[in-house]
Amino acid sequence: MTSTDVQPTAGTGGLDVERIRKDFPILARELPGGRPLVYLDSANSSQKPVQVIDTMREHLMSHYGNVGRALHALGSESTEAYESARDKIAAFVGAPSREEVIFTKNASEAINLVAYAFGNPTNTDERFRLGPGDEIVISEMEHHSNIVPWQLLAQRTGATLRWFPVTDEGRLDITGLDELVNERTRIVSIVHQSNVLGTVNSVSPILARAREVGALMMLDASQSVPHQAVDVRELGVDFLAFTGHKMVGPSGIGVLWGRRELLDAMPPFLGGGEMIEAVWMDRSTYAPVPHKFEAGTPPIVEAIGLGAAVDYLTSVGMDQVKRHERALTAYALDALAEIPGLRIIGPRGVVARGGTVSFVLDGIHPHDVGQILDDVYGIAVRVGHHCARPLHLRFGIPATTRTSFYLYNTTDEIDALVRGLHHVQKVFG
Amino acid sequence: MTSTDVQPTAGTGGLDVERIRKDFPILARELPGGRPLVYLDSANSSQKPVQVIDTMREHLMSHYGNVGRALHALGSESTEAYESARDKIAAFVGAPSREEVIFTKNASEAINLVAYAFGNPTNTDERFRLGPGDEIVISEMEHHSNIVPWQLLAQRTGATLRWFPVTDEGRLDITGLDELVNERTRIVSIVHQSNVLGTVNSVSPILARAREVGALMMLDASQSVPHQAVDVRELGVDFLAFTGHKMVGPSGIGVLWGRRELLDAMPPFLGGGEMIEAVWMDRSTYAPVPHKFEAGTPPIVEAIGLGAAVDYLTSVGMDQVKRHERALTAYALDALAEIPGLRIIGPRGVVARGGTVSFVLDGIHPHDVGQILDDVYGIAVRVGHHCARPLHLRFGIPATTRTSFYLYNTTDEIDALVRGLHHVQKVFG
Amino acid sequence: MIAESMYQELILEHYKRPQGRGLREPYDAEVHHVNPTCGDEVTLRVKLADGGKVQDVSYDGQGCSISQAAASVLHDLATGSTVEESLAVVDEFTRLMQGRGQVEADEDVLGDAVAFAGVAKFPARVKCALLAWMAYKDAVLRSQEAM
Amino acid sequence: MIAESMYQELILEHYKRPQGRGLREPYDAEVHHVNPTCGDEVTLRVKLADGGKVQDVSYDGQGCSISQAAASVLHDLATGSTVEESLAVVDEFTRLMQGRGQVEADEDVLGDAVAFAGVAKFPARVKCALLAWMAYKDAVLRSQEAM
Ligand SMILES: Cc1ncc(COP(=O)(O)O)c(C=O)c1O
Ligand SMILES: Cc1ncc(COP(=O)(O)O)c(C=O)c1O
Repeated sequence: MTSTDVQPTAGTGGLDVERIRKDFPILARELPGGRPLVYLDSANSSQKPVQVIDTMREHLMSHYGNVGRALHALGSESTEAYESARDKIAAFVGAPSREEVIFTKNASEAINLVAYAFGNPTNTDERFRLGPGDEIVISEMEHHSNIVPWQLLAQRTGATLRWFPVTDEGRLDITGLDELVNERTRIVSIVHQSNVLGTVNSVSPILARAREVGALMMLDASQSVPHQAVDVRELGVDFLAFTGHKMVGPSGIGVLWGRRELLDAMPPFLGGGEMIEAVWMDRSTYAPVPHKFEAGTPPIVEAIGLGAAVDYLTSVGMDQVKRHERALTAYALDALAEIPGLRIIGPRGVVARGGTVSFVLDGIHPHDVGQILDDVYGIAVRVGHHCARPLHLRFGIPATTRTSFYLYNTTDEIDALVRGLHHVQKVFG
Repeated sequence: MTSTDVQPTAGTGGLDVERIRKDFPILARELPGGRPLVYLDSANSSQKPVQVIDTMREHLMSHYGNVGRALHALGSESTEAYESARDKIAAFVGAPSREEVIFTKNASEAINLVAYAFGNPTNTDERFRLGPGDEIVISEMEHHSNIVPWQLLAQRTGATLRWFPVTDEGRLDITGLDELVNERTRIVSIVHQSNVLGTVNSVSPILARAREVGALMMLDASQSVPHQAVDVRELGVDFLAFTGHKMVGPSGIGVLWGRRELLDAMPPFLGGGEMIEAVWMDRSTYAPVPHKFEAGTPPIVEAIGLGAAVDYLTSVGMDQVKRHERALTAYALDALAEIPGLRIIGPRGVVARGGTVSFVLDGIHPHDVGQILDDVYGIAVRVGHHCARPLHLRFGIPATTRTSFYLYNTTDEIDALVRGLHHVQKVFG
Repeated sequence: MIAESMYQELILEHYKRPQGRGLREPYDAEVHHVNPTCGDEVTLRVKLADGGKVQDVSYDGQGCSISQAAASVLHDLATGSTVEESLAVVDEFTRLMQGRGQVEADEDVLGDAVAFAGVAKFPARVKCALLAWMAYKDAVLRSQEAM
Repeated sequence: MIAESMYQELILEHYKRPQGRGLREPYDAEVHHVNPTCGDEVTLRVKLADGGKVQDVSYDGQGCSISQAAASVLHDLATGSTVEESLAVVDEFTRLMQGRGQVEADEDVLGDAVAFAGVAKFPARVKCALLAWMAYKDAVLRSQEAM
């Protein structure tokens, strides 16, 4: 099989995958030893279409200047491109206002930004007060980026970290919701779509309870915004974090969306140029959001690239993307179920789950699975705990093999994976 | 004058500027209205050579994968490129160990990272203890990015912020050194080269005093690393911050260098994927540096681009760059001195100063100067307080016009500036 | 030569020969507005008269040609008109300035202030043009409260 | 087919039929090492004998084929040799593993362990290969302290 043999296949919802694949030059690449590339690791990081790559290149070649600070032609062109990327991203997630879109370097920074707003001794807003006796609620299926910032916060402030357990099927167990989220809870931060299980969590029951007790709610949407239409007004949460590199955008750029009144009430996080209104040696006043949270020279070209990524996804259509991935996921779940000794960790059906499927093979360590798949077939999957070690501890396994799909994947690639897994079993059988 | 008329000129130290300019495609650009571009705003952000742009593009086209986490071919290629960029940057600033080079999103994040290490209640290392009675020392010539993080720290912890004044000539006034840096001082953070005055500060007397009293010392090298050979061992300080976009590298990437033993002793800053060793729901252990401070997916392609930038600068030779800029600065200081009503803010000679010259024109507001220069001649300078408002307050002026030079500038461009300033005086005279 | 479209002759005229500059008595309200990012400042006084008229707008300040000329033009337009008319001009001027160069100016309403149309294309300068005008709106409000 | 160079027949053999696996008595020291990033674990015991000899290396653990095979090969090489010899092998093995595939292996010193040369090209797997070997070094040190 060569990569050009990879064809779009019936049953994937009408996306012209062949045309889409042509936009992603890397997919046609041959790996050392003449292996074709079968890229099934988009939950880790997605590939980038030439439209994104060329937008960035073109900006660097002809329009680059620092943003905000410069009056000259290049500065204006860069500022306009950077701020119009903000408009695009605001529209993409249905933000009521463009000022609510804050550029960070990745989703992790976005979550840390919110965590650092709590328990700051200089803060005067009741909603961000945090100390001993107060509680933070996360879940057992979180990515480390939605665990460690809250652990650090709890350690700094003396607050208590609590979490939702996960069921054997890989769903959030909210049977204890009313006890877990209570009058002491200040913030609930939950993943929207799990990067291991594929589970898409239902937000509304948790949000309703958070509202009841006056807690804020944040969603880690790193794995949902790339794969389905997300509308912050519909979701109704207070904060949303996501990351450029998983949504056909560049590295070095992430987004925090937050409600304007909350962002206004939060203390500054990073201090520096561009986030100020006026500075004296002994005190400063701060710029209105989003700039208050964008200290220093931002990832200018990266934000512009993310704007192009959002244009690309919009032109394909997020509903189309979702439908395509759902078809691939159904196909993969069926095909993997037939491999003897293979156990899927996470929901076995396509309801309320995305195109990320993790599994273990009896008696074969995921590292060996991943390496043989890559070495022999050029199949890129991720192996390990996928930055979700507590979730793996929950299932009593050190690691899983994870395959994840995006708009450019095909059922032929899933077939290649299945063939590869059979070979792995032969080698280590 | 068209941009192709801009020739390297004698007296600029033997750099083949004409060849260098060909590497920077944007310099050949025509602005709207047929204006050539005269880019004299590199202290704000530098332009990028095609070598950097193409390295990034090539990586995105053919080698991109997430770093650290992936075993597969693309993941390995990306990790290797990313980590080899770290090697290059370590070598570029003479870091004793590559693990001391931490990638951030910009210089501002690097400074905030160090500031947040102080006064953290979870920290047990004496050197990073900070509270009421303790003092932080900066200077009046700092960029906001080396002021606001320390103000915020002082506010959070109750420590006192103090600063070196600036002389009328735009030099650091260290006559009060022994009183200012004293037993209560925990950290001294000073700019290496001022982004307004051009002043290059002498580090050793301040460092000697800091050592005497047991304080740590940080240098904001955002404006020095791009323009002269910097060696952290020679400097002898504890921390050094700089930023990619000012040194012919991409946006979205900065660097913190720090002494290994200090970095090891510091508490984590941002929590998330990649900065951990092991995570349980209620606690975590952290990866060794540099990863401890690189939470989440880092600016992968940006770091790789910065590696290419460092290669580019090294191939030209930092001593050559410095000599060229010194010649341009001497030429500019002479030429500007002849303009009636023009007052230079900063050293009038080339000793211990870099290629950044700020000035005021009698009775004409810098905004008007900058706009006419740009609109009529395509000359890009920066106007305003250049993120150094306290310094401008010190000189009793709201703003200055700043011209700044880099390896691709020519004396012809300085001539164009002088002609432009004469025209400005005619318009507003 | 894009500048020609921003630095209209009229703006340069008002900058070099500002109308009504200086702080005068009597006044109903005085305000001080600052644009912290560029340091432009204006102190502005308003004196209202009977019949909803604006008797005097006096001001002092420092800043770029745009901010100084805008204050001068404001003085000319507001002094002697009714509060209501003048606030309509402020609104139209604000709309024009914030239109990113996409908004068609209503010359009948704006009068001389239409000369600033070109400024709207330079987001960084819009604040300069608006400084005195926002101060005026603020001062009128306070004057009315004081009455 | 790069894999062939890493998954040597000898490695697969040791993985499928590990030598000396299981924890045995008597022992002078027991250590437990974990590779937190991938969850690989090994518990390892060392029993030293007179004349600087290694009497037994017994172990149990879980992990990938590389980590398991490396423990098995270690058992074969260390048991019955002198402490000094075995530590020399550990050093050479470590040098090879950390050489990013650029280091020439000394087959005379390494014996069967030379089969792991291909692993050095995969930085992510180097820790797997070294896990049991580092545990062994640690256990020997503790045994000597205990004596
Ligand atoms: C002296 C100095 N320090 C710090 C910075 C901040 O760098 P960055 O904007 O990349 O964070 C700059 C430039 O903006 C600077 O000139
Ligand atoms: C669910 C989830 N949250 C957060 C992150 C962190 O994103 P980043 O690495 O871009 O900070 C990731 C991906 O790494 C993720 O999958």
